[in-house]
Amino acid sequence: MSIANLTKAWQPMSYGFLDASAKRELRRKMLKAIAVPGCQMPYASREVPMARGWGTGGLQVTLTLLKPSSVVKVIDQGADDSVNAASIRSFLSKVSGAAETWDTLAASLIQSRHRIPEERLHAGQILVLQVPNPEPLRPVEPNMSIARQMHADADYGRLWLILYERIVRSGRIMEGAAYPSLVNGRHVMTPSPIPRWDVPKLHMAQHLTFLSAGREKRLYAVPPFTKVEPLVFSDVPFKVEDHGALTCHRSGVSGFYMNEIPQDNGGSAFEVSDSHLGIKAIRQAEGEADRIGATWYQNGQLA
Amino acid sequence: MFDQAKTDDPPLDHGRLLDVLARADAARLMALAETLLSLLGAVEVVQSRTGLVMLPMRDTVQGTDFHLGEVLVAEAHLRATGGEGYGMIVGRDLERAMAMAVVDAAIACLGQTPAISAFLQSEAAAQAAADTECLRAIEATRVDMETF
Amino acid sequence: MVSERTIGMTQTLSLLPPQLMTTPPLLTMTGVSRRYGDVVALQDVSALAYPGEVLGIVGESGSGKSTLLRMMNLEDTPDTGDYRLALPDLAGNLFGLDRFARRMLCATRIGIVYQNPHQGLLMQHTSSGNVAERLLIAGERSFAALRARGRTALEASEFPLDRMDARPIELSGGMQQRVQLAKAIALEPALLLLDEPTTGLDVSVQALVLDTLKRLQRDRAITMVIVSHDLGVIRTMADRVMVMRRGRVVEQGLSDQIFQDPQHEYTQQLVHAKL
Amino acid sequence: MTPVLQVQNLCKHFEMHHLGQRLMAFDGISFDLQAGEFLLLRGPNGVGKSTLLRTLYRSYLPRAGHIWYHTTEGRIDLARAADVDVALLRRREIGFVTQFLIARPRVAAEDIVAEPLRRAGVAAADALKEARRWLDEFGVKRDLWRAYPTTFSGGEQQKINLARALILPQRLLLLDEPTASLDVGARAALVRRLGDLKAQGVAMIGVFHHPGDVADLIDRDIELTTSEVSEDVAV
Amino acid sequence: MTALSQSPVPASVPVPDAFEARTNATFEALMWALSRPGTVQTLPASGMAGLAEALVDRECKVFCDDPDLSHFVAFTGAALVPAAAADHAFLGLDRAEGLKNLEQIPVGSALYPDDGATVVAFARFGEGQKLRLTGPGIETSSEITLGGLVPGLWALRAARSRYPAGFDMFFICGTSVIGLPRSTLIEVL
Amino acid sequence: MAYVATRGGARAIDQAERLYRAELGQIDATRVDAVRRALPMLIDRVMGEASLYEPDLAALALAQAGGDLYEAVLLLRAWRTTQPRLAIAEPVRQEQLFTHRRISAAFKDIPGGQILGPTLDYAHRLLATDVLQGRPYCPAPVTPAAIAAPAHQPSLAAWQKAQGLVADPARTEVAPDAIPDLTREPLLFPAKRAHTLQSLARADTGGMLTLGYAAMRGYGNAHPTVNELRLAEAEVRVTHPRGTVFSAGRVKVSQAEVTSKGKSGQLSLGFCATLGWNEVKVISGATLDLNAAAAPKGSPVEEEFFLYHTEPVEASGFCIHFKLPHYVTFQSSLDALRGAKTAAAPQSEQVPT
Repeated sequence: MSIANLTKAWQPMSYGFLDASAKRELRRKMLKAIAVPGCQMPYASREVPMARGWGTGGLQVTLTLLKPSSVVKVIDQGADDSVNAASIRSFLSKVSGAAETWDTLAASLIQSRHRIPEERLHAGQILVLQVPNPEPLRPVEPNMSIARQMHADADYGRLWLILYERIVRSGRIMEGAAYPSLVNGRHVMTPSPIPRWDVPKLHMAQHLTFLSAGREKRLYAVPPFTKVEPLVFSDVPFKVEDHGALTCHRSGVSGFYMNEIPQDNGGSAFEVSDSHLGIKAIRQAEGEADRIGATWYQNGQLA
Repeated sequence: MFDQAKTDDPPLDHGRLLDVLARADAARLMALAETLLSLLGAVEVVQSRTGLVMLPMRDTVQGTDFHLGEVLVAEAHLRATGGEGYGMIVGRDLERAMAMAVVDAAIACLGQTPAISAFLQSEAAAQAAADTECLRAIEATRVDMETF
Repeated sequence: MVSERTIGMTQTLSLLPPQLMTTPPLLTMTGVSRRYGDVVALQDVSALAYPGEVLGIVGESGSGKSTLLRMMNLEDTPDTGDYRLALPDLAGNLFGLDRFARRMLCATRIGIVYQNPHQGLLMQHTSSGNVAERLLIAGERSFAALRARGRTALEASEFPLDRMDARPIELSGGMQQRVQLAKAIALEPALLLLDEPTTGLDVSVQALVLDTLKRLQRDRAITMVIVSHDLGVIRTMADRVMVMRRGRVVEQGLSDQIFQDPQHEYTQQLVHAKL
Repeated sequence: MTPVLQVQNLCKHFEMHHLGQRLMAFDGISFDLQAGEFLLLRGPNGVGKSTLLRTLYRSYLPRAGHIWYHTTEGRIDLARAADVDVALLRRREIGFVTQFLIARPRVAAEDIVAEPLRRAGVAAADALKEARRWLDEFGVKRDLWRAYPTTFSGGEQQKINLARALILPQRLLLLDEPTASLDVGARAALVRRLGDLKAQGVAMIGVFHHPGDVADLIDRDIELTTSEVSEDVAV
Repeated sequence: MTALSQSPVPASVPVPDAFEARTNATFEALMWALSRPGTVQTLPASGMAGLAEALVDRECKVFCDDPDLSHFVAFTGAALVPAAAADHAFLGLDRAEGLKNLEQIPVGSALYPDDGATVVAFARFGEGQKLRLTGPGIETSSEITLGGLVPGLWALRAARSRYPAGFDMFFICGTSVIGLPRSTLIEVL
Repeated sequence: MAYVATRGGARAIDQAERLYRAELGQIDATRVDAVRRALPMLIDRVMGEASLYEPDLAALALAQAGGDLYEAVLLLRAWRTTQPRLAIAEPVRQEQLFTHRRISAAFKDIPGGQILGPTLDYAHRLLATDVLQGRPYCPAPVTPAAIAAPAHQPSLAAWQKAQGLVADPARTEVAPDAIPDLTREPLLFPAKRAHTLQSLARADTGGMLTLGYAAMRGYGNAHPTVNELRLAEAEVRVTHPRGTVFSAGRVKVSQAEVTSKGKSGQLSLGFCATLGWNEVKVISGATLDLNAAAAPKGSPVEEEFFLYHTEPVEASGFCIHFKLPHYVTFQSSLDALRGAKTAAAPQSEQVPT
């Protein structure tokens, strides 16, 4: 026996990067977030090996959930091969041994920035959305303490007021992404900066969604089968982006959210934003047995 | 070199001896620990790891305690039949921490044997000497205000 | 119930309880006391307001009249005291309600107009939006209805409709008070609280605002409590008057009696100073 | 037959705190008043005739005594009745007619006159029709009906005031020099209206500078004598 | 996908130790239990200790009415506190005393719903009181039966719930766990 | 052959990282050791901002980031997250500091004396160009004094408090476990003093200098005079399982008080301390602390302003996150914008008014 063999080997990194106490804190807050859907739970938000603003909030939730048998998909702007997505995905597999996938149907855990995949998520899947600014009330109340009190009071009159005045001024609601939505009839949340197109996908969904803001140190959740209702007037219906009739010039699919690519001739071409859906479509067209799952939208309409 | 120390000095109290062990010369500490290990019998390692110690400070203006930041330390904790031993040192040298824990355990089980006592005395003296040397250099930078 | 009325320092005359008035008071406040640190803001204050009645509260600044009004609007809770409104589905001491219930009650059943429009209005939002906010809190979700109901309330407050989408910050003080008033009456409240609603306005504008209030009171029979240090305003508006000093009610009575035959030394001073 | 009003040992004085004085207005006044009876208060200026009227109306608080007023629901002592009861009676059955009008800006003459009817629950159109009838009766020119009385002459204001005060039939009318500054036509209209009301059973107590104007209506009179006593009050 | 050979991250595939694997699996069961109230999820080990090691540490205040478990909880570094101060409470809800403790448990506030405690108790699944559940995580409504619980529990829960304030419950039966978050409306049938 | 996406974000980022790291070349223990020995002041700055004291890891972070300070701080902060917190040490007290340098600008002489310690304050800033011509620069050794300086020095502020020159607020004893910790709880305003001082201890040196300098130049309320500045070593006093408190070793700390004449005829003091030796940071920080009390809302010396904006990881992260693609949200806004344009003409028909 010697000092050397009594001493354990130095473990310069925990499994899944986060140390056990960081994971426990996240677990506690994730449970509270599920218990009060849409309510922002403050958490310590540790530093992770990525700069703040690059998905550090989502990363902490994902790292807490990861295990070797996880199958991880990461998208940024809908694309698996987007630089930030590729970077996060490879980090996740490296620190956890989890498998990587681009296929929405195969993933057990999907971390996303700004999109929800077009294929329907199923029960048992977890969607982790990266959130830059979790506070829907910030445009009407920059002071965080007062905004917190407004959530406690369910005082959303001023949020509605903004929508009212948008219609008064512009003739329609101008909110683009991050459309404020009422969760479980009680808390208004920012559904991360996903386009309006994706907001209905959260309503009474099969899957579990976590939303986490690392820099702002808040996380919240939408459990399965939870009401998520965008704030709209009864006589001014919620409108998603006008992409239902567009066709992807690369894969030929239509009726999904598109990226607009400005062309040299002054016009625009469109490509499907959910890149792997496009890949599946091309493979199908080439006669391969790559199955596209059920999608939330069919022929450009919410099914 | 242990024979240089006077063995009739009173034994150090627990806090003081831990201070000395934590600052002791790594090689000499390890050497002592290796010799003590065989005397301890079966040893269970409870903890051998690095981790963080949050360091607070007291503000001199309002007396508020606040956190300066964290210090990386190496920690070792072991149980022997006759008692437990603990080591924690600033830095990430896990073996040094383990050696400290072994010496601490040996003191718990066997008391301050002459070898241990001699080691502690000589290390304490060496540490004091190092501090004195440092403080003499510092004293050299004192501005003498009463020279005009 | 016999209300003790202190007359001067020398005698007391007991008034009988109501005999003919069979409708219970809309507002009943009893034994309200409130201290802020060492300062006694209210000391054992009681007040009644009957349906359709205008209760005036007069007193110099610091007399506790505005604090009392804030209590009526449930913005503050006294150290002791009981507050009830005779409304359907509303039993018990309102001071016992939690924040949430208070907010809903104030949003839907109580309207308030503050002296300072900044306190009652979102200055950067449209005037119609300010009224709409109140309707939104109460659950109105039709844009068309918000417009229509907002317009009705603004019209009733004699606000020029061609300016309904202007922001209060762009409007005159009198117009701002009309927006506050429209917001306060948008949900047809049972109780309208007015805290120095015309103070700081030009005399002519002041008269117009009071006139609007009078008209509203006549047409809608809203119960009102109006606080003012201005005796003229109270005399014009109130059916009954409470005189406050140093957190206590020193005298109360029918408006004409208080002004023509004030009993308490302090009230006499007030009235003489005015006349 | 039960009288409308029974006044017993009514006493009124004013305490003026800033002077440390008590000013006696009247003491020991007692009288009954029957339905349809017209009582004239007489006495020199300053003797307290108006003060008595105002005390009966409860604009002034009596010092002692009783003012029993008989309603269909029983009798009530106006000297001690709750404020809300007094307010209720003033709305329903006790009127007070003075020569002073508290006009409000931006309210048309006809609306001011119609207001008591509106408050009594009469429909707007009917109230307005009745108001115009009375404006006409008192000789207010038609083109003034929609105008704001704040700018009217004293006489015209007085007509508006009378029309308003008398539009709603009351059970008890207190008349405080209503004929002062009225022109001949209006005075005649007033006397006609008072006569009609008396015939309908309205009890009236009046103070008139020229009692001759209403000589035919007077059933009885009370002479008030000077009882001015000032005493120092310990304050 | 290209290997990022130059990135200064350990090249070997990390493997979780037993503790990491166990706490990860425990949490996953708890997460789904709370996400789908009333469904039975499987824990990697029976008993409450697994929940304690997955959830609590020196940053927590724990109430525990079982001395053995208290000893284990103390080892996690959590402070043992009275029920009224606890953020996690391990309770015996098979006896009246448990109900008294539950009466004290913090429910948080509308301002800080996360101050509402997590309550863990043993129960017997598939027997006893029939409950109808509705709310988030449940598509329409579902029914469960929970036995071995003191009468008055559901009335107390209802009385203390003031959504979003409230407490969240896990019931354990062997290695099975059922979650009842405060968002679930419970009708006692 | 299945269709394979060829756009290759993964390949691009891999190659981009290689390109960056190619410039830095091989990193080995020798280089890390050289960085640690050659750049102690930079190491201290990185440790202070990362709020993690471990010179070897700070040197590694600097070597790996090629000296990019924000990257090095992020590396170290992130690595911190992998380590468990074992304990909270006993609070460091000024009178227990093993003091190397201790000066005051407020008085000519102070109890305990002016000890310059290691400093370049009075050195001529001459480049040792000889070194480039092959002649090594060899610093002359210190000539030690005959007697040793006292290891511990009295507190000037304590003397001032005793003299009634400075307010001496009553302090409440807080257990080390209960000291507010902003790495575990959100920063809310008005901030707890413990949060403010911790935030300053971790803050970006450059950012603090900028805002502190703004206050010194005249955008603050008070002109600072250095009351007492110390460079020292502090013992990390931890607790043995049997309850014995002992020192696990020493770490370098800097501490500054600045002063100006305050209200009610007393001196006001500002305070700042950090891990490592970093004088500019603690003097700037103490100046911000001194000025915060009376700062107007929205001014750079207002607490909320300087604490939010000097957090190095949040600030640098947010700055560089704008390089990330945002085309999905941009598309959504574009859609709303176009919709509004087409709706603008027949507005009243589309929307109930």
